[in-house]
Amino acid sequence: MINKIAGSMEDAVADLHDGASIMISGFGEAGVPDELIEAVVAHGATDLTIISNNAGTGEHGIAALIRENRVRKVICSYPKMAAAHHFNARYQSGELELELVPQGNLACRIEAAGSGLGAVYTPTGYGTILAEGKETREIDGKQYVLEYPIHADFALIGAYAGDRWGNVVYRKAARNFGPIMAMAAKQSIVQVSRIVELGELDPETIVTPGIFVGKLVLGSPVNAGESA
Amino acid sequence: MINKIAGSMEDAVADLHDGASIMISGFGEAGVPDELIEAVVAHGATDLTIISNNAGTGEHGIAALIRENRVRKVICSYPKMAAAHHFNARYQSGELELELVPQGNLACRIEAAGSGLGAVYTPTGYGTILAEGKETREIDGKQYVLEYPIHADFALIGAYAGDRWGNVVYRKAARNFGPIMAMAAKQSIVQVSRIVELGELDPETIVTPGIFVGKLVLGSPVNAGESA
Amino acid sequence: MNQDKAVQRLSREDLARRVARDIPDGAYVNLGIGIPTTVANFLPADRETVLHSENGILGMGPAPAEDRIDWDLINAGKQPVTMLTGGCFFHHGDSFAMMRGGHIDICVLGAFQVSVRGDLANWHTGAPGAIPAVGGAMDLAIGAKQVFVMMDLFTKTGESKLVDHCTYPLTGLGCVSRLYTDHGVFELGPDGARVIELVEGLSIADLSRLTGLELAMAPADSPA
Amino acid sequence: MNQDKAVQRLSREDLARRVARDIPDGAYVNLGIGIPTTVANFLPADRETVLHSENGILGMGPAPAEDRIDWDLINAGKQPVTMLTGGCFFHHGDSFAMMRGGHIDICVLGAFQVSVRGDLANWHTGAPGAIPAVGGAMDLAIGAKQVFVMMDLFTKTGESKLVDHCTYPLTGLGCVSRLYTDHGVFELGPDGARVIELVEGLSIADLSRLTGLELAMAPADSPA
Repeated sequence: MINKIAGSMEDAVADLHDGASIMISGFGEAGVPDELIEAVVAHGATDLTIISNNAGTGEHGIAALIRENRVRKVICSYPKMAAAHHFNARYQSGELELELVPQGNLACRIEAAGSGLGAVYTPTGYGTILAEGKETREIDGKQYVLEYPIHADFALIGAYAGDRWGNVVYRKAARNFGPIMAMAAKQSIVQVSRIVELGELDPETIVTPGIFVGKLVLGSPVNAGESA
Repeated sequence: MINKIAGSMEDAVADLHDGASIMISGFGEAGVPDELIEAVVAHGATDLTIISNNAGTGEHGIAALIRENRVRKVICSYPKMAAAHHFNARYQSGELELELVPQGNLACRIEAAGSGLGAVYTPTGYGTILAEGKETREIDGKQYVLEYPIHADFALIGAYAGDRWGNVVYRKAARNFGPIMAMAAKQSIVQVSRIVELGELDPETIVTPGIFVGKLVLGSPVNAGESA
Repeated sequence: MNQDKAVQRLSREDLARRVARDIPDGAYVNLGIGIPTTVANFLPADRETVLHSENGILGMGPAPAEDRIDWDLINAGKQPVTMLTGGCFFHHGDSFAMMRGGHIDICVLGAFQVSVRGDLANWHTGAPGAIPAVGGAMDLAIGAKQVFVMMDLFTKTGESKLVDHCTYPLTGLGCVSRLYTDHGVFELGPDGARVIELVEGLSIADLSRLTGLELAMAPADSPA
Repeated sequence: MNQDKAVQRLSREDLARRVARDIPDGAYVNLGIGIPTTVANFLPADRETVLHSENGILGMGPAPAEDRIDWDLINAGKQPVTMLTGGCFFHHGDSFAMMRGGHIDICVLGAFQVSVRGDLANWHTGAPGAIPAVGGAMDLAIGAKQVFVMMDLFTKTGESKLVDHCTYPLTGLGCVSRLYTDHGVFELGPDGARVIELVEGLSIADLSRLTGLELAMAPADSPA
């Protein structure tokens, strides 16, 4: 029998290891798997590479991982946030490596990993300092930069509901990077606000099929004023 | 006001022109936009390039276009079908050009077109006669073939329901190539079994957002014994 | 650079109104973070404009009432928004496919500098020690069918932000098709900048002198 | 090649049963068109196996009753199927991402020829005048974590289909990890073929002679 449901946040992140690369979904507060990240802090794994759109703010989430000096490298599009003091301090002291990637290239490199492509030619970034040193090619009169897939050992994903096969649906703009990160990591761990019976999710509307999910764990209710 | 709904099949294909490249969704009978293809036959456009998984069977659909000598070239993965006599005759006489593409490469080349990538490295086909003459590259110890996007002037798509903004949902395995072809064509024309009021489709479960759809037209009821 | 009192510079609001006028009915539009976002306030009610937000929304509506805020429904600037009837959600891969694949009709962006050939610099001042952060800027710059930039034509210290060559780090090459400023509207392209509109009280000679660029009006049949 | 009456060749059904035994609980599996499809009939009821169909289905179930046929719910061989509780639909892009991206645990295919190093030929005889048709064969061959081939070991005219080098056009290079035949089961890899199981009445010497290959049994600790 397939049962991907972990009994606790601790169980959900039990396979983490030092040196792991970890994708973390979320854009703004939407879709950030807060409790899974807290569990990573508690787990103690260090020397991590974090792949996420942002690099954390305040004292929570990725910022807490950086504060605790668990992060070796961040691959992201937008680390500059109000209250990103932990990122700023470690980055400016040279303790933290940053690979800055345009957001759409971050998305398509994650997609390339998930779909087994070896590399893609993308137009984004051509002629800018973010493409410096990268291979380029003119195709049909347009200039492209060769970009390689971003794989990860783990993906931590915030979603809305899921079942024991690992099928998952999201809520509004909290979907963001979740579905594509789930495809690109060796083990995807999904925090949901509701666990439902198998068959309760409509087969037509499942967004992340269970094949892309390793573990599923019940987290806090939806991040919203309005009800779902 | 946005209203993508065409009044008739004839109106839906009115922009077709000689020499056009046309994607046609469907796998087996599922998702084949039969009435739109009939409208193309009636329209009279010729010298067409057809991009589809199959190349038609019997006297209908793509087979009818080939029979009427409207097709210059077929890009597909599987032209060999029972009753593909029209394809077979024109192919063997040399009147019809065939570009045979592995099904997954067909999918990812269509996706590359829809998502604005210049080319992709795919592992599929490496070392086979279908990759002969193509550029290859070893990436991370694995061999890949460079494949270019497949764009089209038009896509003809069979779907289940849609609204005046062009938002579309599909039914079961009739989804197949529809969503990715809708993204890769200059004008996507979608035949649906139901036209619904704007707002009737759940924003969480729309599969093809209206941005990818040029025209929508009411076709026949669902292709099923079982009710939807 | 408004020492000349006769020059009727556009206010921020009028500039947003001017940009909104050029957005046709049924257009799919991405409004960049900051000033471009205000264009939404001036889209005519008789047109249906579908706003794209790169975090996975089409059909984005205005800010909600305080008691209807939903932090799962935010725009690219992380501000709460609403959803119009007919809108939908999708993931980041599909969202940037819309952008990169040329499906968005118009993208409106702010800028530090724009070159006469349409190069854009709007993501990084290049100041030493600054935390670099690009977000979706480079994708927005090169993906849409048309890229509009709206900005003040001059910096606070009077330097022209429309330049021959950008000195700030580039966001995209030759990507801006039209520039809307408080002093006038420009068409940009491989052949350089041409002026489409000038605000009242400003001559093309003045504008050339103030910007240090050789500017000419676009021919009357230019698509304005 | 069953002149030798003592050789207890596996029937088609027993071969499908044998393959099914090696599919673990919870595996995501693609069963190729034709004979491999029959493996589904022998998957133990106490295991949950999730069948993938490349036309956009996970959780594919058996054929429906006549009066429940739905032509929008078919497998890759275009035969009507059903859907298990927990299954879902997706488009061709995602479906082949599952395959190409290494998300499918096991793919079971038929073959014209398989080489001792795991090269696969199963899409085209190369006969002049034949209509070439590849479908998903090349994607299935190279995408899954493990590729099993099931076939008769010999052609009707007695030639071994396990060969040193394929003479038919290739589907994929070095992609088959295990070969299930009516005469025995083989492990394939860069170092060549090793025999895991032989049917009763067949010696490794017989098998080497019949195939024309130098074959050896896998060491006992081999993962069988």
